[in-house]
Amino acid sequence: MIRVLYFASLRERLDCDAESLDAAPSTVAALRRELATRGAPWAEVFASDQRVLAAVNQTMAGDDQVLTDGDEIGFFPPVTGG
Amino acid sequence: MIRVLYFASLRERLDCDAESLDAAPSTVAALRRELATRGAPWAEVFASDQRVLAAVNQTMAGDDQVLTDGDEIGFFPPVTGG
Amino acid sequence: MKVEIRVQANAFDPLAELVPVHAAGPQVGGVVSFVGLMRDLNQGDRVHSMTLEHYPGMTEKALAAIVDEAGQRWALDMVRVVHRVGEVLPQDPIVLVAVASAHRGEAFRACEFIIDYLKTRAPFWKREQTRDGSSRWVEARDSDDAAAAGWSNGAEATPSGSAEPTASGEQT
Amino acid sequence: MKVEIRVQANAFDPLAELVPVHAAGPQVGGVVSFVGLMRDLNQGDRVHSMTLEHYPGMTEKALAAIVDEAGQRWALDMVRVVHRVGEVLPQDPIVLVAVASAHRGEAFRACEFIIDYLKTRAPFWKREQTRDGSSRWVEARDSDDAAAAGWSNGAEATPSGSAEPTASGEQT
Repeated sequence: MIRVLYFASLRERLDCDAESLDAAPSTVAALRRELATRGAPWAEVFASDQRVLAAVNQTMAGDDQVLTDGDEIGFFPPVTGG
Repeated sequence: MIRVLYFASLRERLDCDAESLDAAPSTVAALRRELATRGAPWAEVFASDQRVLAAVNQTMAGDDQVLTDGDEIGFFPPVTGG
Repeated sequence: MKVEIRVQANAFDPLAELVPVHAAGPQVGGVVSFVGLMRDLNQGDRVHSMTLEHYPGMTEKALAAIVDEAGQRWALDMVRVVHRVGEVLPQDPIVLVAVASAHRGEAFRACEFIIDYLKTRAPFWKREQTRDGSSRWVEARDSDDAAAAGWSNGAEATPSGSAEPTASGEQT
Repeated sequence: MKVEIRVQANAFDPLAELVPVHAAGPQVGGVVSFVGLMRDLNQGDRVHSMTLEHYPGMTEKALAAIVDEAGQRWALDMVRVVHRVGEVLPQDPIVLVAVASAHRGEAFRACEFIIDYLKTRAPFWKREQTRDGSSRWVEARDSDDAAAAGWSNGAEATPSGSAEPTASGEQT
């Protein structure tokens, strides 16, 4: 099982702040592809031209990062703090 | 008449904080040469290899700055504030 | 290097936060601080308030990593970072970065490095409420990316990409 | 640009000085400040106290010219410079430079420019009293000249010459 969190504008567009998935896709990229198959609004949010950042276990992660059971994955737009 | 002020280590070495001179030398360089003719410690302080800064009327001035009657000239070592 | 990092919903007083940084010890020659304040104008609209969201846990971890990297690049005695979350009002302090060092150049470099990296790597997001009642997420700015990228080549000098005008009412 | 410049024999509280800079207005997005503190060590000797001499009249004029030049280079809302003269003790604040601007990059540039120029162009001189009872004038440092020279080519980026170690007990 993996835990997936959505923040800020993503959370609002997807109307979802967190969910658990039974099976962990192999990588962050695979997870993005899986989420994009859900149809609107997921397809738009996870379309390849969208800038959606990912973190794995609370550290910024690239698309090729391997996922393992128990991971926490966060998706969010570019940050605007400070 | 011109007014000449000495600051910090210069004031101490010359044992003089201010004086008035009746005739204004033509330039800052001419004033330096005139002061250097006074013998020790003046000659050493105003020797050409010493870094003595000058201000005319409270603005930093180069050696070629022309002096006129009534000017206030300050001589001092490199600054160390802040 | 003494470090304190806080992310909090309560308002903070940047001056009170500076007290321990100014008293960091007799070896400290200079303290450089940055305080980011909420501006009341964005893209021509009056901004009534702003809500800051963050990613609890990751935010603190990201800030600690940024401060740690600054401590590896420069000799620092104390670093303090405080960041508001939740609702903030115009002129409220949003962020404080304070750095104490023996030498001023290192304090300046480290302070600007931390705020530049915070703005591009720490998971905070701003949503602003304009005075006409509408609400929108603040867009990330290319100038912030440029400012952060300027540090990534290991250069000790600051990036020069952060001086262009911005239409954003968020503090800069 | 609102400017306040003070040279004073009395101690000052850098935090109190920052209050009006932080309240400079709703257009201000960032405040960058530098506080220079007296260190207690110079060239291996414990420094008991330091006496700051200045050139009354010229000092204020020089500081005004430096701040004016900063205001021409960058868009600033408020600048405050306070400098002690007379006797100061370890950990006493010697100088404060605070800059408020709409944009943080400009506030950082201006604040560092002002302190770099102050250290090479404003007529102040430090004499330090070591704990063994001797007394000496502090020597000007090449690194300060290098830092100031870095600004003279009109570059917007900061000079990188100010990070080398110093043996000086004066604040950096």
